[in-house]
Amino acid sequence: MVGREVSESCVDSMIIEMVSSYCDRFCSAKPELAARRIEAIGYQVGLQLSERYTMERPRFSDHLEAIKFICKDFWSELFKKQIDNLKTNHRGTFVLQDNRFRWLTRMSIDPSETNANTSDDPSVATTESKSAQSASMHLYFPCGIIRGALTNLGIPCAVSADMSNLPACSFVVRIKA
Amino acid sequence: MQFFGGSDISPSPPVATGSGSNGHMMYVFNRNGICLLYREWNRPLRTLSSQQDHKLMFGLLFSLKSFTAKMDPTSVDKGNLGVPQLPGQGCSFHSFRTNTFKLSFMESPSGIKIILVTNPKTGDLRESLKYIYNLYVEYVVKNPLYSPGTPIKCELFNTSLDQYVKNLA
Amino acid sequence: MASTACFIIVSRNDIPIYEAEVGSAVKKEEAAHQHQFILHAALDIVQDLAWTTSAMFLKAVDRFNDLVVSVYVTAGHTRLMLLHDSRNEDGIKSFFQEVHELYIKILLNPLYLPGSRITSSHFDTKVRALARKYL
Amino acid sequence: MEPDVSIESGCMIRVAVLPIGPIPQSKLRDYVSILVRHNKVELSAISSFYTEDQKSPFANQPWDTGSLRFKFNVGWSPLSPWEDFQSNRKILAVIGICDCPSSPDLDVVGEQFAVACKGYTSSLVQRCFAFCPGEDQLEDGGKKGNNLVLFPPADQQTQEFHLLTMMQDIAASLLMEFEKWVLRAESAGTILKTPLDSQTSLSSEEVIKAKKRRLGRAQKTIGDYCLLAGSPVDANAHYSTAIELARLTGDFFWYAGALEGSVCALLIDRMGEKDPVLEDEVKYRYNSVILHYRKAFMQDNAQRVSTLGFELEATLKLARFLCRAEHAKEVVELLMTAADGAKSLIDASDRLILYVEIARLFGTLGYQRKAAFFSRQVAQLYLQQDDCWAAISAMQVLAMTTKAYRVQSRATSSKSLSSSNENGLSHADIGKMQPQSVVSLFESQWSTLQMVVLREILLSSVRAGDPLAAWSAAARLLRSYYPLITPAGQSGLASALINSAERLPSGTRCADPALPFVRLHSFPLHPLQMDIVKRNPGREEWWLGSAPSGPFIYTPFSKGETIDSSKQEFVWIVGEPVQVLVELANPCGFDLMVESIYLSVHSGNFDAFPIHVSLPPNSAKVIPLSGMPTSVGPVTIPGCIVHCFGVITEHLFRDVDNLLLGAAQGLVLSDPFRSCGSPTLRNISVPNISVVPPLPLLVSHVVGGDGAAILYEGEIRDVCISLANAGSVPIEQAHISISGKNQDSVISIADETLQSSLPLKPGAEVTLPVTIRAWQLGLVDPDNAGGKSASGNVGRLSRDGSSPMMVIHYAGPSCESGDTTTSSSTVPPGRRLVVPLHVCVLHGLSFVKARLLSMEIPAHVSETLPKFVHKENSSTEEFAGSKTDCLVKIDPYRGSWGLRLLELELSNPTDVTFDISVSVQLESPKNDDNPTLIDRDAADFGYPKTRIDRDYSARVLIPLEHFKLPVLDGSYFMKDSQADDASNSKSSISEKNLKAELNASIKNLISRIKVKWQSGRNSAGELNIKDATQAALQSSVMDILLPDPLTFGFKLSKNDMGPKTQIDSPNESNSQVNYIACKGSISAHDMTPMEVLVRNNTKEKIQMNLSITCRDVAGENCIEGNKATVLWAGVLSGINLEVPPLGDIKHCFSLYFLVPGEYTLVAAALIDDADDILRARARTDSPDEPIFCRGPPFHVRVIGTA
Amino acid sequence: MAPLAPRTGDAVFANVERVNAELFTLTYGAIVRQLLTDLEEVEEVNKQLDQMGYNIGIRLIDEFLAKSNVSRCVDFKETADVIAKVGLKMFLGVTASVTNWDVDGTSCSLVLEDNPLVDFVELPDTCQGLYYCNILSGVIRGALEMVSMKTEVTWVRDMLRGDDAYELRLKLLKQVPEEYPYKDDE
Repeated sequence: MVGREVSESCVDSMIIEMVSSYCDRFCSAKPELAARRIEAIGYQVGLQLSERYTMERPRFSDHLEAIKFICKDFWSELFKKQIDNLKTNHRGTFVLQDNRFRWLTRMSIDPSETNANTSDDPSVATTESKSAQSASMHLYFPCGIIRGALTNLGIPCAVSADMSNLPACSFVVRIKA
Repeated sequence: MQFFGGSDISPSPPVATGSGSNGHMMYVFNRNGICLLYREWNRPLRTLSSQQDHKLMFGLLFSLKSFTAKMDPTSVDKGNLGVPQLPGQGCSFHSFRTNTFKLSFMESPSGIKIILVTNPKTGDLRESLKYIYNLYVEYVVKNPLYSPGTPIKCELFNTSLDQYVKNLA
Repeated sequence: MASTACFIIVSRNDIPIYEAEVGSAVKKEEAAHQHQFILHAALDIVQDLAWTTSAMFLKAVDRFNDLVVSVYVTAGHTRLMLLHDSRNEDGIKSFFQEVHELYIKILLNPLYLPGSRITSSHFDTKVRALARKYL
Repeated sequence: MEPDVSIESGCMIRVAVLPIGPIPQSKLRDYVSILVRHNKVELSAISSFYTEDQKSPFANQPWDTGSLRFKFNVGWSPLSPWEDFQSNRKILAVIGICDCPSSPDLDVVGEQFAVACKGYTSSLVQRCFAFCPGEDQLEDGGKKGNNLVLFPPADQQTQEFHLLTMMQDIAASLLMEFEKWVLRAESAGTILKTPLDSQTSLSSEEVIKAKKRRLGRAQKTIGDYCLLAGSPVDANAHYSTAIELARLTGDFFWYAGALEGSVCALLIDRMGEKDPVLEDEVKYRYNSVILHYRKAFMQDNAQRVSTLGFELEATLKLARFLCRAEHAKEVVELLMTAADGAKSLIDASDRLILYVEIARLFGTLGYQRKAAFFSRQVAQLYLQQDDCWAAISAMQVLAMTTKAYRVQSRATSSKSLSSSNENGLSHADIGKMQPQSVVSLFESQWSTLQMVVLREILLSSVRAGDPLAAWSAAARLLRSYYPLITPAGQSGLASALINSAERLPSGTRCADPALPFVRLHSFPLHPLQMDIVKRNPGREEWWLGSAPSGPFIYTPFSKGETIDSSKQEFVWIVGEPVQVLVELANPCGFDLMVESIYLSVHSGNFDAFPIHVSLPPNSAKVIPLSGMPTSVGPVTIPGCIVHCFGVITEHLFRDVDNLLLGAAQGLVLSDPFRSCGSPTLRNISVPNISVVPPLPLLVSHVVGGDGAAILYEGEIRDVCISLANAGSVPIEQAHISISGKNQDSVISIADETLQSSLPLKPGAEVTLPVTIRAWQLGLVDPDNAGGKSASGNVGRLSRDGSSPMMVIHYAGPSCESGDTTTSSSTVPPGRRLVVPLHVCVLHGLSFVKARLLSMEIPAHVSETLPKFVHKENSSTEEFAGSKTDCLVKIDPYRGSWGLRLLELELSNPTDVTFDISVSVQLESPKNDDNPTLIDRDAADFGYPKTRIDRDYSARVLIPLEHFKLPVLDGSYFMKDSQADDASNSKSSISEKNLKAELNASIKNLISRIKVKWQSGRNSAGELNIKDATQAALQSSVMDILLPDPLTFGFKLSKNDMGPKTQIDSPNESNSQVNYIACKGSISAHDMTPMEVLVRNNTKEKIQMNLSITCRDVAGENCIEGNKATVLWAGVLSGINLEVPPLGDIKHCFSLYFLVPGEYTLVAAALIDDADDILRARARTDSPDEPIFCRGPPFHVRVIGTA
Repeated sequence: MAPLAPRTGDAVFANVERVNAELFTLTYGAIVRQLLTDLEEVEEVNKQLDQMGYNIGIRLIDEFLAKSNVSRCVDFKETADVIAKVGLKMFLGVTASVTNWDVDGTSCSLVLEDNPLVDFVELPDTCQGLYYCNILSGVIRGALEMVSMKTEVTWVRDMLRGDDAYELRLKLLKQVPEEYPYKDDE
């Protein structure tokens, strides 16, 4: 297949715009709906990419292998780096941590807001949570990608993410029993 | 004149000759004259309301530009004085110096104006402005949470800016 | 070339998303149906087998009378199934591999809904060509 | 081969169970069922019946743990040729079953039983069980032989017990028989024959071989009996010797047999244990069993008989033994080999059995699809032999496969169906369902297989004579796969449907719908006349503040999420018929006759009205389905009940929605509606419909036809609208409002008549007149130009929205109107009636232009000041004329008639004539500081009518003097200043509202001028000239509205020069109205005393310098200007006066004329230090320019001789 | 101090951070697919894609200017060339050719032989009338507007619709000088 490349900012700005149009234009009223759509978009991408990148490799006979694949090959294909840390409770929950998640490197939350939430002013507090929410919107896409990839590898699961300390980001994968 | 570009995407900051912070303040305006950012490091005297201050600054640049364009001996196409121009059209100035301060100015064709007020002894800052423009692109424009045309509230930008300006000649 | 060969692609949801009789033998509808019944039945076995090995090419997993079912399972558990009476395993393997590539191209089409029928005529011709080449 | 064989079956004593005499099926089933429970009898239990007359050969029989097992073959079972090879194939006992009530004569029974037993040569024990014998039977039953056993009627338990003991008895005697047999065999040996070695002529060495082998075979058989006798250990011993011998003699077949026996013995011995070692052992041995059977097959020529059956049976036995998930792989392998064997089986029934067994085993392994596959093979075998029974079994077998192939009938798969629907519904916006989850809705669309299976089901059920099954199969086939079926095939299916329907009782229901496809199209709006409005009891205008609960508006354009809003609250009313639009599609190639279709309502409070529809090939139709709510409560409409192809089915909207969804995603074969060329709708979900108790229903009609009233512009007409309550509830409150375009054209509505007629009883009627003034037509409105195409216009106009609407909100009694606290749900909703007032406006009299004329006519000097007089019909022409003293209006202080006239030019494009009448309405002045004006009380000035013929135009004059304001006042001056020059602005705000005031005063001026017209007898109206007039007046409004600061009047003073005080007191002037002795002439050559009266109209004192000029006049225009030909002039000037505010002063002087003739007197004043007001009024702004104020001219006629 | 010449597209592309084009292609594809599902009407999808493109253009322009030393976008001809040779190259790694100038030089065509947006894409019948790459026109429109050129960008040819190339028509409507945003009398 084509080994072509495009400028990173193409992808970035596309994702930024995709998120903002779904949050502000299509489903402005319903954030959870917007989230669902964004996640769905990621899902398809993940689905396709995983099929694509697993082409030359043997199939996975168990979950851990698949997850590892996501952490290593898959992640490097996408971000030119691997997941930095993988934890699991051996009961179907995995935590993938990327210490410097590319799509968050340039994200900085309004400082005034962050110190606003220390001061207990409800109004600013809400604005703060609002910006945090809009920030989290950007994580539904990668979550969708991971879910799509794993589902395609025969592992139905739920994926959530946490970005409490930027630009690090950790994705929690819960495999459906 | 033209604006000069660093040869790197994020150019290594031009070496800071001399030392000590002599940056006074900085403005960033967009093409609609909205002040996206006002940053000040050392401004002993503040006489005007910030809003007034921004307006004056923009007005100064605006008229100065049209004057310079008008005065330009080389070019033929001159609108009448005060007739607005396209950014980058005709000639423009990049800095002026008074006995108390130096104002360095750059404008991108997209109408982003970066104004850096420093002490009068500072040298040519065009590279630095260009660099700051790059910072702006990297940390503001590409910040997913930043919506174009709104005042800049980006930690990353501010911090990197501060520490860049701090050791500026 | 195999006298009988029936090739289908079965999606993860057990939907056949592509079917082709690629045998050299003259096609009889009855037979064609029977072929599909056999392949459908073989899914049970494939299902169990798939998780036991990591190989994509599962070789011959099932047979009925003199017809053999060879299967190739992609990472996404899309199953390429071939019902055939030839014993040319290598040919079949390479057939599967190349079809897999074609399939991925299809899958990467954003407007193709994974798990829905493959309607691309281009794909069809390619597959038949491969069948002629390898089977 | 035999069905249902397992490894253990080696130890089962085969018992034939035969019905003796006539027995009702049901009873036989009961008897058998209680019998077969006893398929295992403990050895320990039979000791009582067992008598050891000689040493038992079963040395180590486990009397405490062991047991005998029975295998009951109900009905005639054929003798197997292999009995000698496997003793468990022998029928070792026969049990007759007889139902005494139905066969009274026990002797006969006995004989019949005896006969029956004849067939079973190998049977060692026979018993005949006779159930529920009568009394007499009981007693004579006693003396019968002991193999007739009577079970006297008793309760369940005793029967059970009785039967058990009988079985134990049988078991015991069998055991003893076995012993006998074994002993005999051991002593004398036995002759064992199998089809393999039943050659008649034995060649010598074969005979030898046979001799050698006999021993081993004997041992094997004894082993079998040991097994049957429940003594595995003994069996084992015998088997091992047998195996040894068989191996030596190369007797593979018997070797395998013995081996089998040994495994069986092993299992019986280790009953219940499940250790892997055992399993491996079994596996190992059985594999060799299979191997040897095959060998036996090899070496023996298989033409006549083959041992394949045994090989396969062995394989199946092993498979059944291993049949658990963990052994799946091996089992599959075994079953596949077994399946391979099938084609070399000679006997078709063997193949049948084989496939059945394989299918079963796959089934137990959980391989449903495999099971289905082989079941289908079985079905096909059945179908090959075409008799009814085979067909029935084929049908049953296929029915089992439907699940695996996902072609279940709804009847069976209602559960899974509902679940899938859950899936469909859980997404509120199914349109937005994520494709991935959509796919799951349409799992395994394996159409090829599904069609084949359905066809086979159809075929078999037709043969089996099960019309309903046939119908349902055909229906599923047609509905799901029509795109893949040729038109011919489609109509074939259609006829199949009809044929099978003919065999069904009418009114049969089937769970599987056939055609057509039915989808919800829309809920049509309530006709505007029936709108239902939620009532919010809180407020007076109850219809406000609550969105109308109906109509449910369906918008195809609703984007994205708004689809949720389609789930609306929707109100129906008991007893008022409603409609729902559904769309039917017939994508097939034949004409589809839907005998009847109607809404299926599960909530049971709705009468649906069935209708008949016929759909041509490949067509879709939108049809209204109507019905009537019968009782209060929610209504749910999941779909339609369709009576088509002679069977009644329910078609759920949801299914079609899912189908369409799938089609949109390309997961379903095709979209039936699109293929019929009907557009794609977004699938709408049924709203929550609630039925409310009856409401009043107001219906309206326009008295004298509902057609549009045809009016000329500005025409005023009363329209009578009669309202009737067609509902069953009185209307208690009603409120009328006007909406729509041209609202203001409705002048009045007789609301009170409606209010007074409330409550309006059902059936009652009330008529209320509505007054309409036809609006102006837009000038660019060609198509209503002229009345020519009036009739044509009616339709058009009433269609287009230009007519205003009368909206009536009304409601019945609110159950408890007293407390508004009750939630609005308890208050029955109100309704809204919208009555469009259709008016078709024609171009009428059209207004061309208006302009302002002004003129001044000198007054005549007389003793009195000229009075304000007005005559009724004083016509406009008279103005210019002679009768100077009866003028329209005159300002007593001004003394002459500065006239300002508004001239309107009208034209009449229509083909009728118009009569114009102008009227000016006067108001009584408000300000009291000018009493003299009081006598100008409010009155209408009428002017004579002007008639305008068709296609002519005419001018109408309207005097404006009446509008002059009494006082020149600061406020007005302000206005003037605005009017004059709004340019300079110091305070823009006050500027604005002053302009506003000014405009207001102009407006009120204009509003008092009315131009009415009349045409023919009954059409009259008013011309809308406001804008035009305003335009005309705007410029010079100041002159019209404002008086001069000073007004001058001359009069001849009486001879007594006493100053006439307060000449202008009201009563005075009134009195003076009576005697007008206007000898308006003076004679030459004598001194004429006169007085000039100067009036100050401002609120400031005015200093001035008055001067009076007297000239003679020649010709009209002499007052000034160069054309004036002045012969003589005298000036009296330099009179300094001061006039108090709003006051007036007199100044006397005398005139002496020498020459008679016409003279003119003009007074003028130079105002000293005029204030701003005056300056503004004088339209000057330079502060030092002198303000000069000139009075109007007065005429003086001087008579006498020169 | 001598002005640096604007850099060539290749030079810039060599310098920018790059990512695997498949991620880009598939992401875009997924967005289009989702829009088709959500908005249903193809026309609407075209509109939204253009809108999204516009917003992206507004952001991208500054990065473009910063990284290529393009200093003035006053002449439309120059600018069109810069887009074709530098802009597209820098972001998508492809270049376009500028053709079909009209007489007064206010409209021209950008012709792309190849375009990473459409790798693997095949338009199914259900998407007739879809301008798959419509986002691109939006981007260009948005970017040009930021350098004071109001333009109209439309698709003339589209390989997905069976044409032999991708052709965008650029039409310069007007050049808007920047206004002095403040009122005098305040």
